[in-house]
Amino acid sequence: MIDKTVAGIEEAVAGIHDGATVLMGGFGGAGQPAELIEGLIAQGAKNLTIVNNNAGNGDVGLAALLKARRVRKVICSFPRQADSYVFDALYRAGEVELELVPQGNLAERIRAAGAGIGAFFTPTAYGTPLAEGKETREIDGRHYVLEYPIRADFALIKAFRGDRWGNLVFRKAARNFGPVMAMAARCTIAQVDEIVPLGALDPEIVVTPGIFVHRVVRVASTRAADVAA
Amino acid sequence: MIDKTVAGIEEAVAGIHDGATVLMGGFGGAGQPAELIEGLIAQGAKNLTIVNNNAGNGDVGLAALLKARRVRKVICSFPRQADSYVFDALYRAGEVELELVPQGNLAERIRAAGAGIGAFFTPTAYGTPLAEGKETREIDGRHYVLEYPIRADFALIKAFRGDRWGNLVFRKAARNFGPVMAMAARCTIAQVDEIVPLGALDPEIVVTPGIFVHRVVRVASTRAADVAA
Amino acid sequence: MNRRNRNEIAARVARDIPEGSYVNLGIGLPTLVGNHLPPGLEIFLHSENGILGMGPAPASGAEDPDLINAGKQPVTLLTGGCYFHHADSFAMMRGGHLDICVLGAYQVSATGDLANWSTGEAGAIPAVGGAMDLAAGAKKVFVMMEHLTKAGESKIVERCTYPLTGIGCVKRIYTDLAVIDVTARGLEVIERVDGLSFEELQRLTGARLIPAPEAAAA
Amino acid sequence: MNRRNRNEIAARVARDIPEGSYVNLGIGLPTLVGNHLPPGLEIFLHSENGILGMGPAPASGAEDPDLINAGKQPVTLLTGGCYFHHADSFAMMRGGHLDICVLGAYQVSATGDLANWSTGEAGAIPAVGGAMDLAAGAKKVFVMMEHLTKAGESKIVERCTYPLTGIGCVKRIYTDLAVIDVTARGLEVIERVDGLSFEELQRLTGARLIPAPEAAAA
Repeated sequence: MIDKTVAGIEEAVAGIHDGATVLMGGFGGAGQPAELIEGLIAQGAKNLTIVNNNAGNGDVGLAALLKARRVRKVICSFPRQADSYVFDALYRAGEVELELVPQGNLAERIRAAGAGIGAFFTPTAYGTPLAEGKETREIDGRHYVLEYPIRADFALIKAFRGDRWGNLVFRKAARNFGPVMAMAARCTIAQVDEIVPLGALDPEIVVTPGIFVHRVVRVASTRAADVAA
Repeated sequence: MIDKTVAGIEEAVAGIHDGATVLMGGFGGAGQPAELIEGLIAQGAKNLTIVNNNAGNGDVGLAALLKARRVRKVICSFPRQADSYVFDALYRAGEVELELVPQGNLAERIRAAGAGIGAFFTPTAYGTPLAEGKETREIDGRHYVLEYPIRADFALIKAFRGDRWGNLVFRKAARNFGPVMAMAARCTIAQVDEIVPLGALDPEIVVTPGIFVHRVVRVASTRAADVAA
Repeated sequence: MNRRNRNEIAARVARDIPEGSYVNLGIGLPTLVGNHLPPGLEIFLHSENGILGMGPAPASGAEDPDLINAGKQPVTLLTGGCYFHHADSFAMMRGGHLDICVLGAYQVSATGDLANWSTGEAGAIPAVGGAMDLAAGAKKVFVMMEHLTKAGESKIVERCTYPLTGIGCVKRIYTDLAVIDVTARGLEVIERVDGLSFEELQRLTGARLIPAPEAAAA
Repeated sequence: MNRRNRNEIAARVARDIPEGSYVNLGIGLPTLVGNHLPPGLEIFLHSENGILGMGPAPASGAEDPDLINAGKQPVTLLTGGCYFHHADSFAMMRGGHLDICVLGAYQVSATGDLANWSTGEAGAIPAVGGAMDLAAGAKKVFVMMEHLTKAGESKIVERCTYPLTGIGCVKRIYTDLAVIDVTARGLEVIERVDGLSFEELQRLTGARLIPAPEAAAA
């Protein structure tokens, strides 16, 4: 019997090694695997490359990981926010590297890694500073920039429900980067609000098939009572 | 009020012009928009480029369209089948052009058109006759072939249920090419077993959002009683 | 003159959005446009974080942390709306499926170049989000901005001095003073606010303007 | 000698598929492998037309035209299986997510080149399906075939004469006579059927073989 569920956060984040590239789901708070990130902080891996849409908010989650000096490089689309002061200070001090990627290129580069695409020509950022030094090409009268996959060792994502085969469904706009990140990591770790018996997820509505998921851990939801809505 | 549903097949296939590129869903019989294809035959457009996984079976559907000499070119992965005699004869007589595309490249090239990708490097077919004359590149030690999008004027697909905004869900393995084809055509026409009121499709389970669909037509299912299963 | 305030600019943009359009409203000022869409019309709002058919802000107390817009504010979903993942969401944007996007800007050039993500200031931390994807992908890019900076400089310029978001992508500019189309002939003034002459508008604008054939005071 | 029949070859392949593997069985001969997977083990069968967790053929009368495998035969779905579209399905194949695929072949070369989609015959209508995607994408490509053609020629060759499906992709070859690994050292014979000597196997094979360190008669 195949059972990808693990008992707790510690087991879920075991083996994340120093120097690993880690995809981190979420857009703002929605879909952010907060407990897995806390687990990663406790686990101690350092010199990490983190791929996330943002670069941390306040003093929790990715910001706390940054504050603990575990992150060598951040790949993201939108680091600067009202409360991104932890990242801001480290960046200004030259203590963390930033690769700024337009959000659509970020999603597509992650998908490319998952789908076996070696590189692709994207219209986004052509003629802008974010395409500087990159290969460009005109195809059918449009200009494109060549972008490469973002492959990762681990993905930490948050889903709504999961089963022991790793099938996942998400909740509303918390889906965001989860499904593409799950495809792109050698080891995808999903925290879910609820683990359901095999077969409880309608085969028509599974968003992330279990083939993309390696560990599933239940984390009691901190959301309001509408969570099951 | 936006209502993409149309009353019948004739209205659904109206405007498909001579010389159009038409994506046709289906893998074998599953997901094949049989009634739309019949409608296209009756409608009369000719000199078409048809993109489908196969090249017709027996004397119906795509085979009938071929037999009526409406097809200039077929782009597909698997033309040769036990009962593909209509295509076989036309091909041998030099009366239809064939572009043979590995099935994964076919799906990915269609998706690329829908996603605005100008071209992509694929590992499939490297070193084979199907990559002859194509640009290749070694990236991170692997060999890739450059492939271009397949853009279309129309897509004819079959879904299970749809609503007036064009949201679609599919049924089992009849999903196959439908969702990617819907993304890649200027005008996507979906035949559905059932038109449901707006809101009847759970927002979490919509497979093809209405933005990709332009016309929806109900066709009474010819499947067995298990259709609602 | 009768300078338009932010809500009036938003209302003016909303008038140009036909029923059935698929529309992305950028974060910041463009979000206001949502408040001015005629309630009877079905217009499909897209949010880059995976929502189509986005509705207005929820009633206080009914916020759902899993249902936010690109600016991370709580929103709702209309009946008939749906959710999808980020790659699918950006496929909609980059694949040319959105009819209109409305973006803020630091500068727009005479040829429709857009600068809206970075002032290029030394030491500033850059952030781009989905702006470049929208600029590259939407069928029509509308810009909504104040005509002048706080320092009184024109944000419409012959050539952008700020880092670009996209080249030649802007179709129409809505400001507190005018509505201007970017055309092959140049910047055509479609509308001026009451009491503002073409000459005065030209004087306030850092690029050459031309009257549109149908130009008229609003 | 004790030549394996098709079902015995399939059973031998099945023995090499560990529990928890994600597996694609190519159309034709490889489909037989599904009948020999130990019923107690959870092995995930993938079908390129958008199924994971594919189950056996349905009872007669229970066929569903919307639930077919890549060979267009009716199948079932296991509890816990799911459906997805073609681009996602081929992302699984091409992105390296399948542990094993089992393919038939016309020829396999000494360096693991595979030819299984076309005999290159003049006037033949080519068809490739998903074979090249599997060859390029699966972590391990197993080939299952008769050792010799009907004309008695070896299908294992120094260099393929038929059009290639993929280069250097084959990991292990299962035939009616032997199990052979494609390694950096060459073609290592892992198993020979009872009563077949290494020398006799070499005589029947169109490429140089070497005994594997652990080689033994089955």
